[in-house]
Amino acid sequence: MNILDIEDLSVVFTTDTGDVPAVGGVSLRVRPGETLALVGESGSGKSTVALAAMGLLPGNARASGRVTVDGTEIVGAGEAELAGLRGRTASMVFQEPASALDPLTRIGRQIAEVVRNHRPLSRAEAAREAVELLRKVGIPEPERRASAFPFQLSGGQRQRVVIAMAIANSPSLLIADEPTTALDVTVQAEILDLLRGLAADSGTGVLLVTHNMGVVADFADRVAVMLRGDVVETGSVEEVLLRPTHEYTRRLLAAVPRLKVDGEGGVPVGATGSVTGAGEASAPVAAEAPAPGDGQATAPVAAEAPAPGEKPVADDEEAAGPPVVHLRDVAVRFGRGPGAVRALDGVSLDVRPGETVGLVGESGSGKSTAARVALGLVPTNSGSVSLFGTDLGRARGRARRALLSGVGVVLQDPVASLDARMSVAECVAEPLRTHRRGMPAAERRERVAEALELVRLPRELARRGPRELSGGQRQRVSLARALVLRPRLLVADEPTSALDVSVQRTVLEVIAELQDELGFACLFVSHDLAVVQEFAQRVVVMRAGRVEEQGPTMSTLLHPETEYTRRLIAAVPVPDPVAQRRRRAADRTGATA
Amino acid sequence: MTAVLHTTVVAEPVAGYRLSLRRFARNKLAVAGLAVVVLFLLFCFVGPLLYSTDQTHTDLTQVNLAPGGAHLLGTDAVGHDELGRLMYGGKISLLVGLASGLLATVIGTLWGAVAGYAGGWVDAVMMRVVDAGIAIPALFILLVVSAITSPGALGLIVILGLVSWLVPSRLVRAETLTLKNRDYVLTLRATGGTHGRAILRHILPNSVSTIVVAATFQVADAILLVAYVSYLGLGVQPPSTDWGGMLSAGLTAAYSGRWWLIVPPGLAIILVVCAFNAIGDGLRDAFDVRGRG
Amino acid sequence: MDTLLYLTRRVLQALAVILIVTIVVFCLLHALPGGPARGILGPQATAGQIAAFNHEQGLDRPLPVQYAYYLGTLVHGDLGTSYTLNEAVSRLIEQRLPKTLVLTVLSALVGLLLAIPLGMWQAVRRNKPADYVITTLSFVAYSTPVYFLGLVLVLLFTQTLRWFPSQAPQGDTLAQVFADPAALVLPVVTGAASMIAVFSRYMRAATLENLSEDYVRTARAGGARQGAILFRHVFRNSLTPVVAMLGYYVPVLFGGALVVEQLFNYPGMGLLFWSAAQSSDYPVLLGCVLVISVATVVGTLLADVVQRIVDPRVKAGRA
Amino acid sequence: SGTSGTSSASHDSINYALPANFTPNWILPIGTAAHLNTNNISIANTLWEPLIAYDGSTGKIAWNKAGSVATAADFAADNKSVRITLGDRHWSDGKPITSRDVQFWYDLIKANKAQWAGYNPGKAPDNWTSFKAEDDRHFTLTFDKAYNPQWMLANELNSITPLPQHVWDKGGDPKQVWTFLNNAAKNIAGYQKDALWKTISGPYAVKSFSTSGKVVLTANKKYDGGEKPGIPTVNLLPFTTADAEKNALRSGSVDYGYIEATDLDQKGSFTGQGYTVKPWSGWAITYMPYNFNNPAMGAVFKQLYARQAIQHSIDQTSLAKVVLNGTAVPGYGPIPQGQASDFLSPVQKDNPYPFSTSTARKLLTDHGWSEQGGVMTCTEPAKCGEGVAKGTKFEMQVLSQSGSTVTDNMMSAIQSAFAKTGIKFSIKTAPVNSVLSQTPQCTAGQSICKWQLSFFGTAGSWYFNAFPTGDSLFQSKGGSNFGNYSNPEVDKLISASTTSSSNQAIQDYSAALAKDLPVIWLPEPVYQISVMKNGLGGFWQDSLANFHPAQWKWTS
Ligand SMILES: Nc1ncnc2c1ncn2[C@@H]1O[C@H](COP(=O)(O)OP(=O)(O)OP(=O)(O)O)[C@@H](O)[C@H]1O
Ligand SMILES: Nc1ncnc2c1ncn2[C@@H]1O[C@H](COP(=O)(O)OP(=O)(O)OP(=O)(O)O)[C@@H](O)[C@H]1O
Ligand SMILES: [Mg+2]
Ligand SMILES: [Mg+2]
Repeated sequence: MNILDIEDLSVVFTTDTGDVPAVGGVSLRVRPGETLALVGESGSGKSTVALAAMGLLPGNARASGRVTVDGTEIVGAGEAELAGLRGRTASMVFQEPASALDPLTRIGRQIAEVVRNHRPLSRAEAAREAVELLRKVGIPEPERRASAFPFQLSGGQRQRVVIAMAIANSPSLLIADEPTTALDVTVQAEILDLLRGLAADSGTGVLLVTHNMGVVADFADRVAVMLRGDVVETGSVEEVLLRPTHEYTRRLLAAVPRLKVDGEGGVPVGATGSVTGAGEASAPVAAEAPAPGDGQATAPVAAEAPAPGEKPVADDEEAAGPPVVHLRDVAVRFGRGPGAVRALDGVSLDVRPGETVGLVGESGSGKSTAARVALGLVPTNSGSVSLFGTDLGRARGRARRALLSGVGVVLQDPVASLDARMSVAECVAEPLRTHRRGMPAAERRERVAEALELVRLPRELARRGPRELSGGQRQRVSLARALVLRPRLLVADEPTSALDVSVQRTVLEVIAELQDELGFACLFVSHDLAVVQEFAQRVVVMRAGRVEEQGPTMSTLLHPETEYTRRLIAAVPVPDPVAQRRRRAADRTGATA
Repeated sequence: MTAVLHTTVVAEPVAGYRLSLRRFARNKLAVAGLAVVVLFLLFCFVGPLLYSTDQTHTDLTQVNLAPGGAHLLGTDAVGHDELGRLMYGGKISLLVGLASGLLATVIGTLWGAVAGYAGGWVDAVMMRVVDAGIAIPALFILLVVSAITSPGALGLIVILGLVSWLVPSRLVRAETLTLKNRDYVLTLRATGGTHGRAILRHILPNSVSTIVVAATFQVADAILLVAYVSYLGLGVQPPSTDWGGMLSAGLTAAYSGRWWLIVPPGLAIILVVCAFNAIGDGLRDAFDVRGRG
Repeated sequence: MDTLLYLTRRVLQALAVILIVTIVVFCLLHALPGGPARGILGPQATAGQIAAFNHEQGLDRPLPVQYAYYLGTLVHGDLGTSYTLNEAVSRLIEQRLPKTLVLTVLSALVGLLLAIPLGMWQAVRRNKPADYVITTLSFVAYSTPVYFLGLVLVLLFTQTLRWFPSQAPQGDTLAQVFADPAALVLPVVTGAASMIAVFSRYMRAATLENLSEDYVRTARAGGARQGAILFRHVFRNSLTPVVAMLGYYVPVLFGGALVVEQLFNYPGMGLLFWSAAQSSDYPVLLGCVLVISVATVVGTLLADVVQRIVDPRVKAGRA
Repeated sequence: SGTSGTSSASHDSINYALPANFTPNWILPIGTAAHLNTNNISIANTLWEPLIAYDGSTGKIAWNKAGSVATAADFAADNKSVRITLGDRHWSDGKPITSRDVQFWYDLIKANKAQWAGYNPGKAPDNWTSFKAEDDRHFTLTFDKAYNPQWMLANELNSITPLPQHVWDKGGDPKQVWTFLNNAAKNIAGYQKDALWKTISGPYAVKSFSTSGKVVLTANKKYDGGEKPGIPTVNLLPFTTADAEKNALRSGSVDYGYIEATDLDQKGSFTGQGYTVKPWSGWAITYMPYNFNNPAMGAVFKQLYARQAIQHSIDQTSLAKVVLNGTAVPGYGPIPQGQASDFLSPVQKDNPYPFSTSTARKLLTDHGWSEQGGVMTCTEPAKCGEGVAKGTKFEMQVLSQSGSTVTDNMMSAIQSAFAKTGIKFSIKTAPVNSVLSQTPQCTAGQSICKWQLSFFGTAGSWYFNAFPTGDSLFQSKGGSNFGNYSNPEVDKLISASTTSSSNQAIQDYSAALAKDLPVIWLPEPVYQISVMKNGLGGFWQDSLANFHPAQWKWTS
């Protein structure tokens, strides 16, 4: 018997702007002990299906069809009946670990509460049980941690707590909705291991929602692919990933970029530029390689297609003139007292004229902070920062503004980077308004149009508001803004994170071309090793606020000197079930050795 | 989100406002509130054209008449027509309420924006001033200031504006604190933009929903405050009056059965203040900002 | 250690605020034209008597000197002597403050005890008739001028129905005040009305916000029932922002107390303040303002501290 | 009997409502002006009987011998001294009341006159040159010149109170004693216990005196004077506001309270509840002083025709009848008209300037004013009078007492009438204390001199002593001559009224000021509208605004 049986499920959301049909006639099954991966483009209805299976759809949703969990009908069931089912027969792990826990209740109590919801245990017994569960999900010192508040845990630990709650009553069905998107590559691997172990040990059926093909390859028995509210393809993981039949699945898989790794140079890389919406901003883990043009390139990128901006690698100090950006022993601390975060700790780095420096490292390692320090946006606790040879800390008022007028900036979050109350044209024109006050309006319009053209955005977009653009378009608008003044330095923090692979390619080419033309220096922040591999001449690897290693891109990424860099590269999963399983096995042995 | 936008890029630039408008229109209380405010504005400002009465001269031969006949709502203790007086007093109440509510919002907004944006010791000092302002009973300031200057309508607007800008300033400061670290402001700063531009072009426009909502509640409070101030005898000077003044003057007749001196101004105050609160409530939902319940 | 540092900083800030208050209040008072003497001594007073009064009270000295002197005595806990009431200001406050505190604290308690469940209930029944009815009622309660509400209550309950006495308890000691609970009903209700209105709105909003938080979904996914979610999780999480508002509500409570004390013949701080203002009794006026400001500052301080205790995130600076 | 309960069921006690917002806070019959207000004096006088009670408690203003320690005051033929005889009276501790006790008072006041509430330069005690005790029961006071005996009795000798010298005179000079006594009186909490306040001569003793203002008096068993207390226990109740008092009255917990003029139409409901409503008229006049030194309008005010035009615009009859609900009487001059007296001149009585805005307009137009945009403007300065510049507008502002609906209404009505004359009259209100503070005597250059008219007479502007002289009010440089009115003729009349022994002098003064208009005369409101439980009687309401609990009786 199936533990989860979804038959012809449809869900419609009522919203201010009208009805949104999110899911239309989906049928799925999960058998005990089996893992079904639900993949598909962003917004295709994966989470909605998962929530419907738990009876947790928000108030504005109307569901029809049949959903049975362990023989109990969910659609239309009463709240009391559902409460009896949830947390016992079926459990769920949510995407966002930061907000999934009650901030004011100690984690031990929250777990114990789930236990006591279904089992007649005393408080003390439930508390002991909670500690056991914490131990089971691998929280160190569970006795002590049980009395921690959620905010005192790291993201990965919080996610473990949520998992502990989910498995507290050994459910027959576990639904995990993108359980690792918010987490680091390395933490992601651990969490997935944990889930896998649980499923294997207790015969729990798992419905795993994810967009990460590497994870699917690694973890799932069967795969269901969703597109705009429909399941377009279902099958075993090998079938679907290696021999996709549906055109969308094929496109999806082709768009997944791969990092060129030493010793794996022969692995074919497929990429097409026409995937709509695959480049969701919240996909920091997937390693995406730039796709050269229209999906026929099969050779390792770095070897055959030289990066557009590539020059003789400037690994020596004698390259042109004094550094444009110069950080010396910079330390940055956020907060005070024991809760303080050492975001940067003795960081030194230089960007020379015309050179592109890639800044990489795991999430939270201080990449963005370093970039902001260079821009004078974050005060330093110690160390010195200079721009174009001038100490930024000393410059004030007019002089400072003049200095900064030579800088173009693209910050990390494309949504937050543009003022939603301005039109695209106004956004792009802003640097002109601040530094070229006398410029006639007509000329300004012309310059704005030029800049938009540079980033391949149609002129008509100029009158729209940022809200009316896609994430990728937004990111290009902020790039246009950064370029409109023809900068001497471009600081770009994840400038392509929201772009789908083909647009990413185009944008990077644009930057490279302009760099050739204008000769500006570039500090390029990315967690995407593949992009950096192609784009930067030098790379700086950061870890926990320190520079772990730096050097010419090719040598550093192909022959990393530190274990950390190696792990960073290794943790990038490959969307091939066979290869991925082999790699993991190798990793295990390597780690235990 | 992004994916949805990919496929359904909205063409209308005002969609955000349309949406808010629609949400507002769905809030029945808010729409009723709006209707009440409009009706009262018409009543007070257009009403006198249709129902003209002498509110400048007293008529000691026509005092305390019950409603009916020539005086639809009767007359007061010095012979003013009560219905006409309700319009006349309403003008002051609404005008002072609206203007001082707006003045408070403007002052509060600028103060809060500057403090929040500047941060550091400037913020600390400015906020301590706000704290002190909150800690000094507004009544004290009202008493003292009205002892120095004679509060006409204009004076009252200024005084009330000056005692009630504190709450909006705190709200706007909080908003500014988050906005000033938005990437678009950071980008502006990192590329040498001026602080004035950051505040005027980015921070204030983006706090507009907070400000509008605060302003609505502020107006409601101001109308109530006008009434309170008049009760304490610090309101507009006789023979000019406002609803609060009418009400508190009428209260002395509470036991004399002259309900027409109490009920109309009392109801007018309650209705209008309710209406502004309901509007604020609707706007808050429509703009989706936090603020008073 | 961290907490100690925090407390020290907050207390220093509070002191700064109070210093600003004294300066503002002092300056404003002395900006009043004419000075208090003629008002105090009455129309019959002679020029000599007025000069004698001004000299005795130090009013003939330069303002900064007076201020310095005032601060000096203040530090010693001496608030001066009333011009008219033949009592030390500190004695007056000592007599009046407890009475007002009884009134305001009771009003606040009654207000909160009603407002919090009401607000939560409204949130649960959001946009149902009950929600609309309570919303409308709370708007009306908020919009009714206190003095009007008080009058209506007095007319209804003391004159028509005669359920309650028209005066608040007249005893001087707190024991005497509490001995007459029936007499406390109307004053407390009058004082609590707008509080109920405001805080039920806050609570409703906070509850709604928390109900849409992810952790509620997590709790439900764990099989928790609606009641458990509301009381174990949402209640506590909604309460913290509401508590934070309380501190700022202190001046409002005092403002309401003034009207209530007038209506119900209950000589507390509000009336002391009011009559001091009417009679230009500067030392009393200063004393009252100071007490109210200190109460406000302490109120906000306490609210912060309570929040720090209730919400561990605040302490870590992450909320 | 409690205070929040109902009024005294038995006739052993009475609940008397003190005026709104007044808290008894002084026990000593001597003290500074800040402490000695009417109500404190009333309480002190029930504890320590005055030497000569010259008041309205007997129905007319006269010497109430029953309530006085003195039995006779014999003026010398030249009116330059008086010989006073004390009754055979005893302190509550049994010691006799003697001339020494009077002299004790005399010495204290002589030595501390500057601080004494009753002091006016040139008047008592300055004009008393010596005190000579003949024996325990007789003494003589000598004056600096001849005085009208009635004036001397009514306005100066009446302030003397024999004090228990044997208890209060703790040694040292009179200044030290004064300080000692005043300091003792600053401890309200001690009023009930302190032995100082136990030795009394009046009909009542303090049973309790709470800091919140409630005073309980209990009959003094040792009292051997003529005014035996009628009710054993007297509760004096403080009220925060008139509204609170009225609520108490309606619920029956007050035996002797008051209502406001606007409440008179509820008279029926009070009589229905077993109350009698009886106005308490005051020995007072009500007016608005002009500021003759005001830089803008002083010159206009100095013109008699202008003052006449203003007075002609005041419709006292309607104001008294309609706005003040018939509780006031029109007042046309410096002598109170609420009760008949020998001081009132026919001129004042007949109102020299009856209400007529047309007469008022004519007065102005005849003197070079013409109406421009609704406001009279001086167009012919030659006719307007000295100091009135061309283009001067007849605009004046009053600073009026706030907090009374009746006063607000009166100001509105006056404003309306002024507008008909062409005078712009704007109103600003402030608490009465602020009004007094902001409308002082001043010279044109002072910033405080911006005030033009002042009104502080919601319950009457000026309460007279028994003899209604205008020495501090209308005499040039008089202490309470706020607007600096000055007229040598009037000055002469005023001094004549205090020195000559005939009433003609004061009648002349009455006529002169009724005509010369030193202030705007306004209707005289009553002191209060009393509401008394039926059965309370046997007394008159003292028009000098004092209350005399000993006279109260339950008659049924
Ligand atoms: N509460 C809601 N109200 C209205 N529309 C909603 C709601 N929740 C989801 N949607 C819409 O329903 C569709 C499906 O959303 P869902 O969250 O299931 O997508 P998803 O496949 O999980 O996407 P992602 O990979 O981005 O998480 C989307 O278009 C989304 O905008
Ligand atoms: N304003 C801030 N206040 C407190 N902590 C901060 C702040 N900004 C960054 N941090 C902390 O500093 C550390 C470095 O953050 P940073 O944003 O530089 O990381 P990153 O390498 O850019 O990560 P990502 O790849 O996720 O963008 C993180 O631990 C982060 O939590
Ligand atoms: Mg999802
Ligand atoms: Mg970053």
